[in-house]
Amino acid sequence: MSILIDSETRLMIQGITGNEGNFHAGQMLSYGTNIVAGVTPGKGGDWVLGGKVPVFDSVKTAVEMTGANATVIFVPSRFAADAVLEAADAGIPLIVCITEGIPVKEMLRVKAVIDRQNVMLIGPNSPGIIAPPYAKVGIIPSTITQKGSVGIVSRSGTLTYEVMYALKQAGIGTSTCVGIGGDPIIGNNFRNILSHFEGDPQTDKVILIGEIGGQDEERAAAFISEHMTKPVIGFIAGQAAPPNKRMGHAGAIIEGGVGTAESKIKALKNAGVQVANYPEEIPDLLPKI
Amino acid sequence: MSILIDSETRLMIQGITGNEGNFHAGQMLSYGTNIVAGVTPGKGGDWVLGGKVPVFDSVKTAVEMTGANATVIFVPSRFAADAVLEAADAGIPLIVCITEGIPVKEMLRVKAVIDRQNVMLIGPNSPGIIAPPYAKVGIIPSTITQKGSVGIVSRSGTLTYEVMYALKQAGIGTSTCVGIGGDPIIGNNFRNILSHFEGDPQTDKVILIGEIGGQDEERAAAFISEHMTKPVIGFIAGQAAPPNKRMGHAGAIIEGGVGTAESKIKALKNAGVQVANYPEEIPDLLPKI
Amino acid sequence: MRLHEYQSKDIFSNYQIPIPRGRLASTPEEAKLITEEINGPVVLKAQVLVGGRGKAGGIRLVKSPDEAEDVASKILGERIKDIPVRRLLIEEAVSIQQEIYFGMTVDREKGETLLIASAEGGVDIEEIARLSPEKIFRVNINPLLGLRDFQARNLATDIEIPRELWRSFIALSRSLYNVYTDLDATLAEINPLVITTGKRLVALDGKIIIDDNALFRHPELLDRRDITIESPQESEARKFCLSYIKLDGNIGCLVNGAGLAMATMDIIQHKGGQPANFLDIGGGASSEKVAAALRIMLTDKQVKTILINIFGGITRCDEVALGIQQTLADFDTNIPFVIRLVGTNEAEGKQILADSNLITADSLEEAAEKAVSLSQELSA
Amino acid sequence: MRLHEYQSKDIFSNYQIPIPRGRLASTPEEAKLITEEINGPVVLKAQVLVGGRGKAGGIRLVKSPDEAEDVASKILGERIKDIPVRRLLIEEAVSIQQEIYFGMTVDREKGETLLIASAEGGVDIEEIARLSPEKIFRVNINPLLGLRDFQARNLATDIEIPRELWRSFIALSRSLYNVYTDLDATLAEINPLVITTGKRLVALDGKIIIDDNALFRHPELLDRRDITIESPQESEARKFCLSYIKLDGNIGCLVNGAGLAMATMDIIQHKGGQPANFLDIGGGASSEKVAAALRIMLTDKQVKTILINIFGGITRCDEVALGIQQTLADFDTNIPFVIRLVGTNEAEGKQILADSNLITADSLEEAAEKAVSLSQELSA
Repeated sequence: MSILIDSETRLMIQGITGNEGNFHAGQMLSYGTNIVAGVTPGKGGDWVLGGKVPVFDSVKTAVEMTGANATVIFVPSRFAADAVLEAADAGIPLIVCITEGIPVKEMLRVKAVIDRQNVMLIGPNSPGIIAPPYAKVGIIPSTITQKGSVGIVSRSGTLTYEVMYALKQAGIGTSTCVGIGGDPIIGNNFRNILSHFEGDPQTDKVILIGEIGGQDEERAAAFISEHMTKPVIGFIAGQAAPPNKRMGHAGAIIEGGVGTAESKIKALKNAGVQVANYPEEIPDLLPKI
Repeated sequence: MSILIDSETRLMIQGITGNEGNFHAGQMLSYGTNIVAGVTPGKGGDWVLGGKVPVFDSVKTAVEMTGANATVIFVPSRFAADAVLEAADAGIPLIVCITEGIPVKEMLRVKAVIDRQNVMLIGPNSPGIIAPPYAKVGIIPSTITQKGSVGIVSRSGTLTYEVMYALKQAGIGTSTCVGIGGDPIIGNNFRNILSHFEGDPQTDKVILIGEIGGQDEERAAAFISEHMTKPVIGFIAGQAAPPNKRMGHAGAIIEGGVGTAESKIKALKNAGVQVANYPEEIPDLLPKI
Repeated sequence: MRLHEYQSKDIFSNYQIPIPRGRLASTPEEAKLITEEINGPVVLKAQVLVGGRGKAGGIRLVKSPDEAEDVASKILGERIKDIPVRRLLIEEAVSIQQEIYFGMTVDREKGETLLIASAEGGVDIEEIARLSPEKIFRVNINPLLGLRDFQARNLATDIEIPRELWRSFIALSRSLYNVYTDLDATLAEINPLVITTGKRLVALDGKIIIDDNALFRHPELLDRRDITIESPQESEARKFCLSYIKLDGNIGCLVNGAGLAMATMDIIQHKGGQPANFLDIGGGASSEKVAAALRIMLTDKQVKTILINIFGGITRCDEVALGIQQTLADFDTNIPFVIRLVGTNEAEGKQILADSNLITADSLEEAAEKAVSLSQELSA
Repeated sequence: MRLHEYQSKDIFSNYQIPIPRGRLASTPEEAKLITEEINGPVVLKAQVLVGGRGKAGGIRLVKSPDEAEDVASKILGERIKDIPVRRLLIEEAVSIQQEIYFGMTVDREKGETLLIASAEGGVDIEEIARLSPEKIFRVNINPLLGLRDFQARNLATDIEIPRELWRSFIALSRSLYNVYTDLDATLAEINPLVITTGKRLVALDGKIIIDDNALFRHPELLDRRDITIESPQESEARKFCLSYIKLDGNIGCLVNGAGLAMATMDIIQHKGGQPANFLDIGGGASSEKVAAALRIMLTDKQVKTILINIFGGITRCDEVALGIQQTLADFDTNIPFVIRLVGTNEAEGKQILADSNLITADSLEEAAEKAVSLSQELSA
């Protein structure tokens, strides 16, 4: 089976009556995702998507009435932190936040709260999750995916699409693709998702798509060498990028030389990970590992 | 053995150079308590109590240098919340806060933090703990105690002394006496301490000394009837007190008729607890349970 | 420390919580003038810190400036539950469509702030809570995170506030929570919070209680403390930081520690007597403080006997004895003192009082029995 | 958004963090005047947002008003690392006993704020951190609880600040933390924080970076944005909310998504070419935005070829195509466009561009190879 989502997922969409939320809700529904509810405060009682999905005023009511067990958030950045907390407070175990532009200070507070609850947050600034052909939660274009046994975890959006497209061209399918989000503070890191893939019978191999900045790829490399039995292919974007505009001396001291493309690639290679030079090289490398 | 403290306890005293801290440190030392360190920021390097106890600038250093595993706090109320957090941050597993007058808002924040750590906080506004003859942590006069098999848990200070004095007059000794503190927000409630007594081989019977306000005695009664095999005697102060100055309607709604002496006595009696009419009745009742 | 309605509303107003237009009047003339300014029906509200003010005639609706002057001249100077009315809040009369209850206080059990709301507010809220608990809605607030908008919105849904007022209700909730935390309150309550016929939310009454332990952070509130209504005994007690509550009995009690003070009152009652007060001298009291406590009791004409119960810990018995000795020297009183001293410096204390004409007791029970029997003899 | 030193110090001063006396000068005459006011040796500091300003001659100690005027006239108008110097901060010279490093930023891994301090501050702090990591002390701050005094005191002990300065250091820590949180900063740094020979703590330099996502909460800071130093390309990019960084190569890149933009640059480099820029048009870009992005690249004289790589998701290929069509109509340019369009409305996009004179590619690899070989031909 896929990880995190499947055909049993009862999905709620926060911000379903907004432009983006509504458009992508339609896409998810066409894909076959089991959308049970939408939430927009003040629009409770409406029905959307051709009368197929009821809208509620609050997550609490939506959960009570529909048994939603996952949510995807499309609300504007000023309200998104509150939306995450509302979902966590209502006991939803999987929260996927697509919204980008949430202030770091807000996310620090949100994370401090939800890390103590039994909640899995993906994102923010994530393209979401797709588990072909069972369910799609987020904005990953469904046309570039097909069912298979390769797990993908990524910090990027379109770069991930590029990789999936290249895989599909080569006839390779995906078990689940998880976009963990491109923001500095995110709910779940590479390691958590890798460990899900490690335990997923459908997944044979894993692709990790990282980029410069932070230390998450380095820590993922340590995790892979200690805990992963399944082969992993890596790709790190940003080798040609100018040195990061560092966060003063403090940023430099925290990173301590870590965070560059070189450092990440080296760490992954040391962990026995094959690292591709560009996205379209991945389908060529995959059969060899 | 006693609960919470014993002769192995390595006690630190925060605020050891203040008047109260210094006086009571001397009392605890005379009692035989193993005092390993004092903390007063800015006085690190001094030695107090006749050169027997070293003073450190921070709890962190004190713990590193002396292996202190319990602390008692005498610092003024404005700094006491910080002192509790400092002790918890340094990993001290038992924190006894004698200080009274800490604002509720501060304590709410402190409690929210330390409840997630592996820390036991007794107080604030507690007379402390005494485990005759092994150790005394706090301000309970040692002259009124003797070793025995009765556990005492109380929200009050001098009222507890009154009970212990009456017991001693009657030749009855104490395993451990724990003052949980008289403030609205305290680290540990009756239930936690009762459960320690239930598991303590030295303790045969338990005395619970409560007072009007809050619901902790009612919840303790429920705990006793569900979990306690050892007999318990109760005393509730405040039967003749004027009705509590309630916290507006909100306070009345929260308490919902609970919180009066009548309610507490009834709850305890329903749980099979003998309830004394006045402190000096307790030694008479004790042999009968 | 409990704030007056007008003080609470001043604060509400600073936090953008809507209140009726109005001002404070100390004289009938002012009441008339304010009513002229408001230019419409007004409500006169006695500013006394007691419950049940409305039912006791302390709230009156009037239609004209002359009527306001007339009614004000009657209420001002009267007493409501023994408290003299010195000030009236004169406010425009608001046309009410619905009365909501909305308050927040400390949830001791959970260690959090609790918001409470009900669609049926007003003076009978406690009755509603008792008879129809399902009409009361609660939200717990993580003290580290504070109130979040979704929580206020959930509450608005629960108590069925019309959608067009959600935004106002959320803003008002945020404001009240800010009042609560900024001022170190242990209670902040709006009852009733009304929806006017013009579809506005207005705080018709307000109650704020400040945590006494946090008052040092709010000197501006200390300045506002209403001391005009205190009795001489209360004022003296406050000056010496004594915890004192006057009661109806005739046995004055002086004790160290609140729990022990209550237990002492309990045993007096158990033995058939009536305590005249609750009085806790706290820990480590000086002889001056003890003397002040005795002065307070000796000036209470109902007191026939005084019971002193001291269990010395931080408090030293000799210091207490000195305070008693001083009082006996200053006052030429016939009131008998029953004294029981135990604990720190007990011997020294007893030595100091050896020559005084006092009744001593070894146990609390004995002390209580003696005090009760003396009080009964003297009242007979 | 990074603030200038003088802006950071203004804020420090509002938060009671001690800074040297001083003011901003835009002309040599002002520099002279300010030096006269200060009446002693002063330091002239060029206000440019680049590192290594001191080593590049942007910080000068002078002894007299005349010297200040003279030096100011030399520095003003010069360029430091290609940034023109338009303003000088003139400050009293402080007599330094010790230079400390003190800063705070986001700890991404722990999801907390991290305070960092070292007894050896100054320009070489990164070198110290690398060679002697034991000299760097760190404290993590729970974002819900905030900085507590004991944490600042522990840091003071760690970096061996003299006891008599602990109180000042704790107050300063609290202030800097408040600056950090109140302003939604992702960095607040004082380097060096000096202990003067007179035993005072003074912030000699200050650096604050504001979270761009939180700028909407700080309109007062947006007003202060320093746009005088932007290139026309940067200014255009900011206007259209394009994420653009100029580089030294000759292949302009227009891509949707930061990760894909970087991957596109990487493959150009991997195939032997050099990207002229990083440019992310973001998600769902309009044709106007695409046209603006192309304008920016076409006005960069180093650009010899443009590679457009679009993977349509939220972004629609037909909208991008319209932007390209418009640009081609507006500009009479010889620069070849290599285009690769995949995803949402790919067919419609290709249709729009069917008649244009463009080089198309099906894969990213093919696009990169074509762009690189064109750029090499054109540079040859």
